[in-house]
Amino acid sequence: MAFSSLNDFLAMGGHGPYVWSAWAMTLLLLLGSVLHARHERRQLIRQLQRRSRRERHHAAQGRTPRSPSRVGDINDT
Amino acid sequence: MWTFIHKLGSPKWFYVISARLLPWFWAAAAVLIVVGSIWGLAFAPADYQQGNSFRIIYVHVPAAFLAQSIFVAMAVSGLIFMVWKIKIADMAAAMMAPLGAAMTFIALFSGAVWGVPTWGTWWMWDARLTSMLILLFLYVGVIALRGAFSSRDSASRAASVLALVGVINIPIIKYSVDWWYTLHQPATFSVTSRPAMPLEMWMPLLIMVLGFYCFFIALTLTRTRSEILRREATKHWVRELAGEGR
Amino acid sequence: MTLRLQARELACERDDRWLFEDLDLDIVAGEIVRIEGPNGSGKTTLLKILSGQLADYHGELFWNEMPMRQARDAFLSSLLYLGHTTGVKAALTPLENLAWYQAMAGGPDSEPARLAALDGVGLAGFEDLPTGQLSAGQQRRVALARLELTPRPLWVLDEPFTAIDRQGVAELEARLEAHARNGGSVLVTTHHALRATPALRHVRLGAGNAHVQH
Amino acid sequence: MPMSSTEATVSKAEPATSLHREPSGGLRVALQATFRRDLTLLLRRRGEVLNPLVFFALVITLFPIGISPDPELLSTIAPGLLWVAALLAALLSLDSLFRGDYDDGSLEQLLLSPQPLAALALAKVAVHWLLTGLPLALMAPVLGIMLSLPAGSYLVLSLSLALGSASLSLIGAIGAALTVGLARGGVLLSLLVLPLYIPVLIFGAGAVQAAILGDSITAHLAILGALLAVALMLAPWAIAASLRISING
Repeated sequence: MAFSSLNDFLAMGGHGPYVWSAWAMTLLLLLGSVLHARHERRQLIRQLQRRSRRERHHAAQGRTPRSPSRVGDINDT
Repeated sequence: MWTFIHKLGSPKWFYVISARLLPWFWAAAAVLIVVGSIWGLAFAPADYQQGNSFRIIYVHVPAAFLAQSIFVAMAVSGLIFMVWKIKIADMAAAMMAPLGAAMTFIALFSGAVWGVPTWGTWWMWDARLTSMLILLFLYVGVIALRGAFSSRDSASRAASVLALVGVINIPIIKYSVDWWYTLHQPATFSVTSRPAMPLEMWMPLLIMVLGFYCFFIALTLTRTRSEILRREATKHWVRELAGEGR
Repeated sequence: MTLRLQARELACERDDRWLFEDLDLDIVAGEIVRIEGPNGSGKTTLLKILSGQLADYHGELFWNEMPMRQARDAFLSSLLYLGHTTGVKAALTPLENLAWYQAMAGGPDSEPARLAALDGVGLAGFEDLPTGQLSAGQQRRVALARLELTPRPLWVLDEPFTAIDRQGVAELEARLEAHARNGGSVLVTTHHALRATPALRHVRLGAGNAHVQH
Repeated sequence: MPMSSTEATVSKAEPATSLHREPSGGLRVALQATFRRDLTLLLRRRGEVLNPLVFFALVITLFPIGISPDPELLSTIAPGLLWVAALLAALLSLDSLFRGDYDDGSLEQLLLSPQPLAALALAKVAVHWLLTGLPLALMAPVLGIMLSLPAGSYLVLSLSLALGSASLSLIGAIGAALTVGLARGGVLLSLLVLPLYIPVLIFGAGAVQAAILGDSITAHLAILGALLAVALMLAPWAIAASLRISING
């Protein structure tokens, strides 16, 4: 242990603001990218589910859904 | 070997395999970064010259390493995409770029903050910081170029070419900036130039560097998987997955 | 004379949308092939693939029984492509424009040939005006003069009748037929209905599949 | 003259086999023709050649006004100012390098030539340098006088600019080729290209600085030459690849 007390640790020998701001910015960006990736993934999966539900619904009504991978169709994403 | 590469290049196969690897990389990243942080912040001895401000290098150096590595990884992915037309490579390249820019920013920010107690100023035209700043511009350029095309295929190719041009230029830029700096300023000591660090000082650094690399791999895999869902939304296997809610 | 352009299971995907799939084509000497289809069915894209500008396709292309990748140089020196845009510089005179095309085609530098070609498309007397001062139809004619100036067996023409008057259309149509009679081939997209001749063939794009009609 | 009569001569004079004529002149003829065509085009629109030069002079005028007319101060920053201003002026003209060809369809024809696209692109870049980089290099000494550039560095200024701007044209052409298909590529172009210009700027301005200090300039010029050699070797391929991408945009 390089510090004798918590106060010592937080003060970082007078360099506290600098050390902590650099670490805080790093932590912020790392956490931010994790949260962003998670949010992105959830949203995509929700979108896909909504779409497959819609298609099942169409199929149940006897309408064939237009396949977006075919020509002359606009991708509805 | 070839069949392996092409199999890896198939989005479905990649999706399945990466799902198995992901937890390990996330776990490794979390453990390494937590251990490295505690060790580096609380247990490593203070530097005899800089005191405790040197603890910034535990985020500065890994971020700077990663910033450069990600650009190289992006260019290699671009090359793989251009030569073998493997779409996964392009998806990964697209997902890496923002993280690379973020890492460059961390390196710049921590370097600038470190400058206050050391040089007494928020910004020094130090060779390393200048190179990092240019790297940030290169990242912004690649991201902006990719966003500027309306056709995604063209965007992917253009970004790949630019990443390759950039990666050839990075060493040239680095050497010329180093040369420029020594010409204008007798070398003062910078964030990372220090003779023989004791083991207790560089072990946490090594752990942090490894942790950052694991973080990069984990995040890129995760986001590439998302990108697969986005780009292959019309494919049958993606729909099946979506139906199961995975 | 050999001239054979084949496409096997040609398919083009642009941004996850299939423009066309499973297209088989076999173009031989003496044919005029008209590509048809509604807007956005990929006519221009198909012409770009068949003229070697787009390498981003699935399937295979053969030029004179050789895979396109190997035959590319021979193919390009047998090809004359006229695109949507004319490829004519407004600031240069028709003569200067043609001089560049002559050099690019590797032909001898011959002013009489250029004058004759311009004469052939009804531009006698306009040779030395900046092309920008000519009408749209006349600018198109400057581009069409290349058909005579740099003889190539395979013509790929994207909407060549655009902006041309009725007289010019008839002349151009006659020129395409003459080219086919002489053993050349023409690949063309147009909204204009071509006169039926034995040489004429239609390829329809659209609805996901290409239909080849003889 | 109506088409029917020429058609008759065509079918007589050109039997089927002659349709299969191989290109005889080859690369040299095509390069010369492209070079001559671009030169004529630019000379006919003289504004495009003059604008970067006027811009160069204007920017150099702004600095004494913005900083100070003090000759001593100006002379210390002159090498850098002249180089940065020349670099920006060269950048200004880049956007039009392939724009005209893209708009009127000549670019497609360039791509479909049996000649290698990289070589043809190089001819176009050569014209760009000849009518942008070289005039800037020749003009720089005049502006150097206005900034009280110390005597003895004028020749080096011109030489380093002439050598360096060739690299700038080559690197810039990659950016121009990448953005030519985009409607508003201008600002993006400078964002892509400026970071890549930095090594040239360092050694170019460094050469002038060294000449003022009385140091040897051979190292600087040699490095500028080496940068140009690398750019000459690699840039044409990158330009060709970029043009192929842009044409499909």
